[in-house]
Amino acid sequence: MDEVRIGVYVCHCGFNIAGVVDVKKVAEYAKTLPGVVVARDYVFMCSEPGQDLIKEDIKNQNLNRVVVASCSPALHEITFRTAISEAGLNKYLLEMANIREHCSWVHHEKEKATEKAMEIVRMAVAKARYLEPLEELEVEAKKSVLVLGGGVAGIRAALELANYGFDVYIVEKSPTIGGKAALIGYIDPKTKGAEVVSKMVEKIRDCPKIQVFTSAELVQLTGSAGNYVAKLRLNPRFVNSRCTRCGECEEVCPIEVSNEYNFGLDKRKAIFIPFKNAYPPYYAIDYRVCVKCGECEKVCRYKAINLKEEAKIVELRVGAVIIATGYDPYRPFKGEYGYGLSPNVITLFQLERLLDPESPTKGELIVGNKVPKSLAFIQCVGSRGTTLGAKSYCSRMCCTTAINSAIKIKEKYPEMNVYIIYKDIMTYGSDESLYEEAGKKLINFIKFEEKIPKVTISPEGLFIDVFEYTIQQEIRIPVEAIVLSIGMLPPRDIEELIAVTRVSCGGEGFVREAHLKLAPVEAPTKGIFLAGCITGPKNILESIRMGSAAAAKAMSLLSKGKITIEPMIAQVDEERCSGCGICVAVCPYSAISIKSVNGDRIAKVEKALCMGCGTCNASCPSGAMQHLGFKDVQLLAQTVAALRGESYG
Amino acid sequence: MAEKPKIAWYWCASCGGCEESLVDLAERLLTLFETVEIVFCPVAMDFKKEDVEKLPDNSIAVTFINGGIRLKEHEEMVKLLRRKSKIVVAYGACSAWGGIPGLANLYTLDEILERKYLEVPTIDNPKEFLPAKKTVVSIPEVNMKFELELTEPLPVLRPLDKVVDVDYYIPGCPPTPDVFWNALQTLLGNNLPPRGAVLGALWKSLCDECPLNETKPEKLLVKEFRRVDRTTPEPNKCLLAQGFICMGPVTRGGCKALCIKSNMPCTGCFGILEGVVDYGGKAISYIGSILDYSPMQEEEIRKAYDKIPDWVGVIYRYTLPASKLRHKVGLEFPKLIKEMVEL
Amino acid sequence: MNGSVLVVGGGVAGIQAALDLAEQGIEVFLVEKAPSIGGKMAYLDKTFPTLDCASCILAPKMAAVLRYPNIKLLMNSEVEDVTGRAGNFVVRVLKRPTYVDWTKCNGCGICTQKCPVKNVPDDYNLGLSNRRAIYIMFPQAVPKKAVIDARYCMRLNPPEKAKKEGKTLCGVCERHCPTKAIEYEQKSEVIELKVAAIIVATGMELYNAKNIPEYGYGVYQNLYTNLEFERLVSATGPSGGEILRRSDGKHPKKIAWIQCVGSRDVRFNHYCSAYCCMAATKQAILAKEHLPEVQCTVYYMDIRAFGKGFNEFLERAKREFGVRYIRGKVVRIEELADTKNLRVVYEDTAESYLRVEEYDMVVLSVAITPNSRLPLPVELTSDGFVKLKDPYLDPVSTTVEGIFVVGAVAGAKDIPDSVTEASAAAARAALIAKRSMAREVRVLANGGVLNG
Amino acid sequence: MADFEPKIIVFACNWCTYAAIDLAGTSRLSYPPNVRVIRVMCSGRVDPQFVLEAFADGADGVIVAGCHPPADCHYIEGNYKAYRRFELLKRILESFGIEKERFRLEWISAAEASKWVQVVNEMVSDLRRIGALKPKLEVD
Repeated sequence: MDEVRIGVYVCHCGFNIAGVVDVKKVAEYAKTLPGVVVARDYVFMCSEPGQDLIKEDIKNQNLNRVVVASCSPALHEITFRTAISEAGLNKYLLEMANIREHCSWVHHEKEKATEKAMEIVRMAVAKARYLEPLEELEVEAKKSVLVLGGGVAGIRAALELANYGFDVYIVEKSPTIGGKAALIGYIDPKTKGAEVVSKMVEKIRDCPKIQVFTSAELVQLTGSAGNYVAKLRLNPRFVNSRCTRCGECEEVCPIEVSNEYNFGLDKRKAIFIPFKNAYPPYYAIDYRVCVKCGECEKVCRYKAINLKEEAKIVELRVGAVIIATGYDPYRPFKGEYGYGLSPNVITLFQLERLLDPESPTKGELIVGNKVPKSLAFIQCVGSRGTTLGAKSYCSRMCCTTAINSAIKIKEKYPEMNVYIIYKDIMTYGSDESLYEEAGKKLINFIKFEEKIPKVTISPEGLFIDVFEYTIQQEIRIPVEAIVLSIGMLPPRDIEELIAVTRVSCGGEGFVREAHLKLAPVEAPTKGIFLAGCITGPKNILESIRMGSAAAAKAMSLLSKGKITIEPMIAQVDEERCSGCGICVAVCPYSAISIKSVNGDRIAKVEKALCMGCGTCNASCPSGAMQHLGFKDVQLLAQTVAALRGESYG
Repeated sequence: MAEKPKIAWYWCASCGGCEESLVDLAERLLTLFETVEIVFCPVAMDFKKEDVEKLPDNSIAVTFINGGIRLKEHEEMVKLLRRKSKIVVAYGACSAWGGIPGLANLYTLDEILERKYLEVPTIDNPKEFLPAKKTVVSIPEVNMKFELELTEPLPVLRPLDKVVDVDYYIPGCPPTPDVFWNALQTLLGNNLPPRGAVLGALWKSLCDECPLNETKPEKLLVKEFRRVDRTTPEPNKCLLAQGFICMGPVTRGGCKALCIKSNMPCTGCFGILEGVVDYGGKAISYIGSILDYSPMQEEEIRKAYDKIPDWVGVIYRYTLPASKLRHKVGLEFPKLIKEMVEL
Repeated sequence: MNGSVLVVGGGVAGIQAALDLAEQGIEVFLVEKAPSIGGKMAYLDKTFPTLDCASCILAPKMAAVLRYPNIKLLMNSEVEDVTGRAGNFVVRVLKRPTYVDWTKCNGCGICTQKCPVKNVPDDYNLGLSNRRAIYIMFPQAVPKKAVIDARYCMRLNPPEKAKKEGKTLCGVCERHCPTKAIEYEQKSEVIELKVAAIIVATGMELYNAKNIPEYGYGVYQNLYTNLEFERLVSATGPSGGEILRRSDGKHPKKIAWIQCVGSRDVRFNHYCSAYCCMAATKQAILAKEHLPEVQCTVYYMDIRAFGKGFNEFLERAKREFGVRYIRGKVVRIEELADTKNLRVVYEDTAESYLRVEEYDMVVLSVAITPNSRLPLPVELTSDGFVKLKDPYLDPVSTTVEGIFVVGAVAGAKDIPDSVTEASAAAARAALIAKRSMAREVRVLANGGVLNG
Repeated sequence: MADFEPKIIVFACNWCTYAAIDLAGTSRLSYPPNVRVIRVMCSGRVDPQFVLEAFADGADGVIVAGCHPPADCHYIEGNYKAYRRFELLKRILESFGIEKERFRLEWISAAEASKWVQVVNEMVSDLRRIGALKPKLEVD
């Protein structure tokens, strides 16, 4: 490295500094420090003339380091970096000495404050001597995005991105997109879930920029923000687009299984169409249950079926990934509030199917075998730590959904006695209007607290014993049907998701966002975004909004076609690194991995992922990992300079 | 024939293990004796200080000094040998960084003497004598008096290079015969490495040559620390990953991972790497890093650390006198050492 | 620059929108009626459910706003009217005088110490403390510039007597200003902007608790709104984080929070304000942290712990901090003449009759009301929130194409939801902006705009 | 020894504590000038070696300060790592005879200027009480 030539610039900041600190003395002292060739003081360094002073010195005195002793770097680091780069000096060769916030504004004894200011400058100079020029790097960024999950959040995100001119790949593991929203009878008094979804799906169908992979899974994700490589496994559907949905295959199919798209209310064949507006709009064979008897292949007149089809692996290159794989409904255990013991105890999701005109009952609310005269919702099933094995969180949508359905039921069957047995009614925001409406519709609300309701199934019928909190009395309600308002669980396959995408999850089991408050749609890993219930329970509206937001974030990350990388990040000295792997575990961004460089294990920093916290540097046992801009030698020099006159090393 | 290069060998505060390593050269010793002339080696041959003083300055080709500097005598001898030698080599961990005797730097000399001569259960010292500068033993029967002059101990132990300039270092406790032999070849050869180099060792840390490095999990995190004296490590699995405190990551390689190969964690005898300013500090840093708890779990963290009774002993086993702090703060010069005692 | 975007409101939602737009190189005009951005979040001490400090997470974002040369701040300003359509709106912004040339002011704050007018209620601390007539809104204000409050300034608004005699008074700040930035004669100006799209992020205000006669807010000394309490516990607050009673400056021993004040009440607002249950829970915990001995009670109808980590937070408040939750509607509050303690009369639904309990401090969890009375052609809902075109298919669009809405002005919501929408809206606006070409506008650093 | 002026080295994280120290300045709080602040991006960057270096060079006290756990840390959990390391360092310093008053790990959020001032005041008075760190024995 060529000879160090430091310029020190002491700011008066009007009287803010000069009023307490003897700035002349500080500047004079700075001249005596090793490496310093010029030191000046000026009334406002941040002003134009102040900056020009520095620029001229850089040119005339060919300085290669600059120390500005003024205010906090939070205020003017950028200002002075720009200034010195305008004078042709690398902008990272600047060090700020904070003698205002840290000195003149908090100390009043002139001597002591001046002495401290001198030492603060000494520290800055000491660090400056070890500063190095750094370059911002740019990596190419693909203007394409992988969307995991074809529910409303994923679809919304895809539509937005396509709208911005990005190529989008939707990866859905079931044979149709649409997600659970498509199965919700009414998401608000006026709107059918199926309608909303099919409107969205139409848009997808007409959009050339969106490619949909159903029955597909992400099996591997490598690379980093801007340049991810995603490996997908496309499980066989066995049915191709020649299918006209004539339905003959379904008739001959010998295999019958419970229909997950009606939450087990009825059965479906091994070859089936998930629901009316399913997309892609043709049959699919459930490869997990099909016995390949070949009946369907025989009857199909359109040669749409090929049982020899096999799983394919495809590789996609994308700039970012949006995770929107949603949630699973809570699974009540047999006997929980009588679930599984009586056909008259159903879940909220099953009820939603019943209320859907497309349902097996054509929208008739038939529970067991008839329309019940009385029906009770039990809230918080599997949520808010209510029952054994229940999750600690509130599932956010059940109250509104239950009340909304209750209202629908009352509209259709005004005579029916409807009860809602709850802990707290969570109709937050404007959903409160539904709560009011429910009151008007004479729906009975019954509150319980610690003591949970008890369901009795007897020849006389169903009974719910509940301690009514507001009247502090045990009451027994005879009902003909019970709806369990089940909550949300993290999706079953979340472990695989974590393994493949390197996201992490919080205590409640949902994926953790970069910042709960200010970065709710970003994962800690750069280039990975989150939408919908994968980060925790949401209602359909919120999921859709998150979809838009995640898309927006992905867009602004990739829109320039390249990503600039802050240079103050970690760097490995391969000569020193022994590949011990300590740093890999401490990196919060999974930016470090162990690579084999001609037979040697070496830590490698994925520059695009590193956020520059430096914790790997601190933990590196051999000093091979260094945090550029905050290297060991720089900070040690600063430490020593704070305590002794003579310089470090 | 040309005169054989002169070699000197001296021990300070050390256990003799370093001399062992000399013996461990086995038949290679014969070759050694053919090629060099040993002019000083108190442990093996009878030489006196005068013999060294007689030698002209810089006449010794290489002097190997093992052990840290704990006594006045050590100080005088190494200064003398420095004057007489072209090359001075700090041989072994003690000489290079203080070694195990260096752990005594956490106690005042008085504490050490009391412990050694009064407290230790195996000591039989009814009159509670402590060593003094001069000890007079009188035997009335034959009315004779013997005087014994003991060299004065120094208040702290120092590595060799804190006392005289050191040209090269040979690491290990003790250095393995191979390491020593290779170092010897280099030293007697004609292209010498830059001054201050560590001979016969790697530039990287032990993990680099450790056969278990491959077996590390992707994220090296542990919930508890374990001790080899309590549980036997699973073979063929990174010991650190099992929770055993292995100093490998922070210790210079070159020993061919001998301890690891016998399923024992590295204790750090090959010493400090180039990029490290305080061996123990770095050790704290990576050991703390792999302990997998949040600050909310103070209890768990405390418990985990309590598992290891003597942390200083573990992380500074060979390097305490070469650490930033070097010794317990506020140590005082000894008071218990008297000018004279009569037995 | 192809087209610019107007963001109305500099709260966390507006800031997020502006940053996202700027990140894509789009010119943004950020109009804020206060002298600093930050919005309501800047008033908060900590945020639920993580209890991380509001300014720690907000300040970096505020600072970031200054780092983008393409974000033009129009502070102390309000939108007067909007004409035109998506792609080319014409917006007239009224910029009120600050009486300080912000190109010169470097926020040193000397004037705010020298100004002789010391008894101006500090709006940042909601009048719980005083400031000078010339002031910087709060320590982390962005931009950090001084403003003269003309109502109180002796020079700008001299006493009648001086007016008659035509004397000019004071001028202290002018004399002490090291950069000669004071401009007593500054006038308000109207700035015309041409923008491609508009994002409405005007957020909310607290409902005026004075409208609720039975609680006696504004009359009783030790009765606070939850935002006032927020300032009270805040390290940057009037008492540096000390919780002291207005009446006697003593630490309270018993504090009550009253929920749904002005919300879920047919007389005032039907809707639920969504934030207050967790805010009260948080404040009760903070109170406990500041005064371990204090007793905290929350009166509620339903506890709405619906967000991520909310219910866990609620349970923590109950278990760890022993906060007491009583389900019951408070019918009235009475002040005791001697102690100035407050007697809370409530209907204990559990026992279902009236009960009375005495507290030495009471906090009202006040409803929010949207800042939606805007000179914008957008439709509102019956509750007065800005109406969405189609919440399902077009989440952040208003009924007017090219005008988007985010944050609490479109419905009561918490910080993450507001931030989420902001990003979504920013992207939409960006699209329009990029597609259309708007006239270049040259702007001075202080936000004053010259056309041409 | 009232006139003894202890020297305290502070390693402050950029996002919380450094901001708090700035805030102390902007709000014109006042505290003794015995502290020297070294800015790092995250308390997780602070290497125990730095602390040992500081004591070896004659610092009378050292403060490592960062964001409140669990959620404040700008880098998710840098403060966790700091905590784990310095809990161990404390034990080591103890064995070296360095009084516990001389080393503090503090969580100070960007808003807690007053906490910063309080921490500095406490430490300065503690150190005045126990006096300067004993210098190394220079044997020769």
